[in-house]
Amino acid sequence: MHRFANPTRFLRIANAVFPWVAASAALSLLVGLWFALFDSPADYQQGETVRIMYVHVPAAWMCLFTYTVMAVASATYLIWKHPLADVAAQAAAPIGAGFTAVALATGSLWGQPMWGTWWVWDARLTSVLILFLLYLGHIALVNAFDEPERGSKAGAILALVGFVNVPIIKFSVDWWNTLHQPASVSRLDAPAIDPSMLTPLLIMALAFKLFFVTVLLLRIRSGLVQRRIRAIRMIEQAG
Amino acid sequence: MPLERKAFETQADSLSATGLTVARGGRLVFKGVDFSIGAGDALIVKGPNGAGKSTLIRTVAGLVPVLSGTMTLSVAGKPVDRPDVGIHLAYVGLQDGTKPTMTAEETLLFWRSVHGHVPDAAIITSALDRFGLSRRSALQTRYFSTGQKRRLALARLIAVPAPVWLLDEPTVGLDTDAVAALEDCLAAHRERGGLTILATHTPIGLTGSPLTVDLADHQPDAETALAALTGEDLAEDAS
Amino acid sequence: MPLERKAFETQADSLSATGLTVARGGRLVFKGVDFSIGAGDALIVKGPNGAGKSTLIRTVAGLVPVLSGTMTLSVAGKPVDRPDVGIHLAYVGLQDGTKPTMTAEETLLFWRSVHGHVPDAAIITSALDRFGLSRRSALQTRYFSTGQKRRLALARLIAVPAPVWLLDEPTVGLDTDAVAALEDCLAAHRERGGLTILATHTPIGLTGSPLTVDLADHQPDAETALAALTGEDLAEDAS
Amino acid sequence: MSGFGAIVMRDLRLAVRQGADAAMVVMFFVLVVALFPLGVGPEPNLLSRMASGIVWVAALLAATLSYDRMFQSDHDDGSLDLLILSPMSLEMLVLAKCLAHWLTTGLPMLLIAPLLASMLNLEGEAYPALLAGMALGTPVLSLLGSVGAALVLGARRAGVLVALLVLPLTVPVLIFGVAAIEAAATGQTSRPHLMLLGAASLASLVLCPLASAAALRHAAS
Amino acid sequence: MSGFGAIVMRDLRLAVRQGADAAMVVMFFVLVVALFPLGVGPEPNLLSRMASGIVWVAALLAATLSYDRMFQSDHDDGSLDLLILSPMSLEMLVLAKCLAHWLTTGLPMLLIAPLLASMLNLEGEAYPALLAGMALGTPVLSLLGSVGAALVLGARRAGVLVALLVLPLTVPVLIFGVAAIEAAATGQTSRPHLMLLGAASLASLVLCPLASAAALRHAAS
Ligand code: HEM
Ligand SMILES: Nc1ncnc2c1ncn2[C@@H]1O[C@H](COP(=O)(O)OP(=O)(O)OP(=O)(O)O)[C@@H](O)[C@H]1O
Ligand SMILES: Nc1ncnc2c1ncn2[C@@H]1O[C@H](COP(=O)(O)OP(=O)(O)OP(=O)(O)O)[C@@H](O)[C@H]1O
Ligand SMILES: [Mg+2]
Ligand SMILES: [Mg+2]
Repeated sequence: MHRFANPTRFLRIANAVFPWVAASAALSLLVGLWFALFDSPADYQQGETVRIMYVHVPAAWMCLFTYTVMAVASATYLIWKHPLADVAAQAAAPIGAGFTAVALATGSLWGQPMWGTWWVWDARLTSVLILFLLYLGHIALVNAFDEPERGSKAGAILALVGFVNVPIIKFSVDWWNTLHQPASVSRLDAPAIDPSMLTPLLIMALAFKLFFVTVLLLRIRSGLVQRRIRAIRMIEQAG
Repeated sequence: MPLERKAFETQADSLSATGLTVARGGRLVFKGVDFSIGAGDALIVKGPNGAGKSTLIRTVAGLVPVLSGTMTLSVAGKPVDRPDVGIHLAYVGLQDGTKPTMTAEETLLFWRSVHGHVPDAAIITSALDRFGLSRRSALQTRYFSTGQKRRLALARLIAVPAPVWLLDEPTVGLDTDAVAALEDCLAAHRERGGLTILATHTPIGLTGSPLTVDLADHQPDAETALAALTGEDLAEDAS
Repeated sequence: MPLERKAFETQADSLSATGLTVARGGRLVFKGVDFSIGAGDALIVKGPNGAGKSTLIRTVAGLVPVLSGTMTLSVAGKPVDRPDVGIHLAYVGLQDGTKPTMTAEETLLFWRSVHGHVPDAAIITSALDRFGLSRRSALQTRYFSTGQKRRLALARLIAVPAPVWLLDEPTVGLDTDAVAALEDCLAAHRERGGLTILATHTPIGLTGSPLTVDLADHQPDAETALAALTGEDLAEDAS
Repeated sequence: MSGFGAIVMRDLRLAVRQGADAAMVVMFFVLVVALFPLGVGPEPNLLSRMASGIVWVAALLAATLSYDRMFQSDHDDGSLDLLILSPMSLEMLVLAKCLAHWLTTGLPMLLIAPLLASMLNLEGEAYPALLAGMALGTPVLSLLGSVGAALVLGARRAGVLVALLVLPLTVPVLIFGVAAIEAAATGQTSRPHLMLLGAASLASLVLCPLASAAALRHAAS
Repeated sequence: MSGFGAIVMRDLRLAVRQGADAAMVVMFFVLVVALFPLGVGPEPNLLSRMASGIVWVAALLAATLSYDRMFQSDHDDGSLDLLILSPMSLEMLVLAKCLAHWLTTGLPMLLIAPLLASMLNLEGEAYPALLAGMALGTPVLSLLGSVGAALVLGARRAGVLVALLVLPLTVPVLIFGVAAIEAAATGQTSRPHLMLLGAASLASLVLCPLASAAALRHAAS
């Protein structure tokens, strides 16, 4: 796996696969959205608002997934010192923050009709909000240092420490009796949810994953270029 | 704990570096620095402002990571592995490491016990004496002038004996008496077979013929700097 | 505003002090210091560590209150009243007053405008040139070494002209080129009829025969110290 | 550029370059608001009753954390000595500092407050009072903060000390700010409370610079 | 005296000499608690419902304000370089620092908490849970704080940044601590919550020193 950790070699591979990933992301997104918006039944109870699910749930899944990716990359960076892992972790953070923001936004949009309020301070919602702040904190920390090296290392350590929050989010709904999960799982697990609703959801989930990979590749690439630029600028400024 | 006892029984035989290259703030500071000193030797680090003297000394201390090159301190015949190097060093940098509300005496006592030495009033007094601080030993250091703080920092060299001394511009802010005192200490230290690395702009009287590195000869040219700072080498470095 | 214009048109004719006595931290530092310098003169403040050099300079600048004694700066024939003295001074102390995230150029520009001077690129460049920082003018000062920061602090003397210079150990941390540059500046300043008070441990080349005060001769003995610190004198001082 | 403008510009530049201070203060503000519901439980009606109080308390605390940066770093790196020696009057200096501080602290909090209030589902008709209250109140926080920040210069552990000095002084702001919102929420007029806030900010605009300047004069040495 | 003891003793001595840090943190703790009744109004029953939450939130905030002093001053005056070079392991160093921090922060808050709770008239049977919760929870605050403090060394605006990093991580402590009190107040058992707190403090006792030490290793340079 170390072969891929070499930036130049990685760039070659990345450039090769990028178009395909991007294309399939776009395609699956289109298909998924079409299903979600037009070719799936409105919920007998929630009505049209159920369609929010097709964005909310994948986004919510991704915000946890992305943080996991970040933690793994950070560990790789700290243990094997692969610069690429560091670039990857830093590239993932803003994307994860984005997904979390979407989960929060769609969630509260959905909450209005479902729970009659935009926001409840139950364990899941709060822990997701904290996840969001962790993302922002990570971004702030990485950029708060003179030494880029320091920022990377500090960010990596924080990512690992903050990972404890992920299981908390995942199981918050089981640990504390919250407004959130009952509404959801019963709806998902119940036989009531037929393929016509599950398929689009899964397609959307796939689309979000592909989208993530696409953006991640882009950001890693620009991250590597940025380092080169910074090096050049520092040299011509300070000689 | 054994670690703590090790500290003051050792006697280093040699400290050497080859092809030392260091970057700070994403910028290459110096490249390809070689030196090798044995028991009783002193190495004077020269160079204009910004050449990298402080950086070099902090690198030797292990406080700044090396980009490439090797460094070996050998004690009692065998090389010391990186994490333990610090134990054999006494570092006096630009910051004095004094606490405004601690007296001169308390400061030295503290550093002794941190280094696992038995608190020994006699040594403390002699150390303070050596730098003309005995009358101020019970005074909190917030009442010390610049030079008096520097003197206290230097008194640490006597209070906490170590085979290798790393001194970064030790004469800064000292009056002539203090400089003389420092020169005596250096002579005695080298008598005992101690090693010394010393960065300075002002001449310091040293017995024998000290070795010198002039960092002006090790400033990086643009290409090397660029190569060293872009991902590839880092990756190779990690492998 | 008039205040701001005053700053750089003035030409001081004399600065004198009689019976200057100062206490810090409830302790008498020096007593009965007299001096008087005219246009083009330089006063060198001597004394061992802790004699009170920095304190004297900060007292002249009005940053440390006097316990007893008088000080008069006369500009264009008439004495300046205390609060306005600062306007005619350029003080370079032990701290450089540089901000890590501001570039050398921005720093000087800022100090110029604070002193009500028009921002003048030419002067800034020449000031940076004078101290060999021109290649670093666009670099944030967090990337500066100790000596480079000192150089920037000294460059302020050129960028923000003032008739009276107060320099506290200006050569600390400077390499030989920088010291030479400083000596040139001092010569030119005195040519122009500027006044200089300068504390130093290392010899500085000064044209003509500078006056000197040796604070070693002004250390307080126990009883004066006591007398000076008991209420009465303070009261007189206040009256 | 006048000395005043120069200082404001420079402080803003520093704030932006030094890892977006403003953003951090806002994030802290958000965090504090987020902590409460966790502490006191999620019942919406309970929260909406406390919303105004929570938002204002959070604002006070967030501002408190940011005071130390007003003069401390200038004091530590020697800039303050030079500013004191500069031709501009200390009062102007303090005003410039306060303006910069408000722009990087009070203003962003003012902008985000409605969002947080809505998360604590505050009654709709209370928002104007919330905004007006913060617009009038946050300057007081910056101005009083400058006094505290100037007073503790050179003291060790300035961070907590300044908090201790300033928090009690800012309590009236908290009370009137909350009262204004409560009044609006319960359909009464919030004008009197807002008037009082306005008076407070005018008074502090006049008095605080004097106090801070005096404190700064002694801070050197 | 061992290096560990030396560092604890020295930090305590500094805390005492430097204007009684401990006292300041406690006073901040009291102030925050005092702000709330002002913010949300004085109804006793409302307050007693919120008492547990308020006390814990105040504890979190007070602790947050005190984190920066754990390593920052040692970093600024160069002591940290020397400590890193000293023969004692960084993990031990961190533990010593955390112990000193807890003794000057967590312990005093633990001691004063009952008084504050009674001012917010918390139910009588909840006090054991409050004390047990704080005894188990405050060490976690110090330990997590050390990680944040070590991470932000050398960072710009470290003060606010450390708050941002640590507060989210300490939220579980808040939740369990409050839950324990609520349970006791409503006559249920608070053991499970206290168990979770105990688990958290054990986990952080093992993990945090490692994380902090790793952060410190990179903090120099
Ligand atoms: C801002 C408010 C909300 C947030 C932050 C939020 C957060 C989350 C998160 C993090 C997940 C992923 C859970 C996992 O992967 O185990 C999730 C899943 C889900 N959410 Fe939400 N949610 C919110 C509001 C809502 C609302 C109002 C509904 C509908 C009543 C809802 C329905 C669901 C469903 C059905 C799932 C998928 C089922 C599952 O994964 O167990 N959410 N939400
Ligand atoms: N902040 C302070 N508070 C109280 N006393 C002080 C303070 N700073 C210095 N002193 C005392 O005043 C005396 C003079 O200090 P000062 O810094 O002026 O000496 P100096 O001549 O500049 O010494 P150096 O050559 O080391 O710079 C010192 O002996 C010190 O004890
Ligand atoms: N904290 C830092 N971050 C990034 N770059 C730095 C940092 N400190 C120094 N540098 C850069 O490294 C170079 C060497 O700095 P260093 O302090 O080692 O020089 P020096 O030889 O000690 O100079 P001086 O004689 O002024 O002490 C400087 O040119 C500077 O640009
Ligand atoms: Mg140096
Ligand atoms: Mg001095």
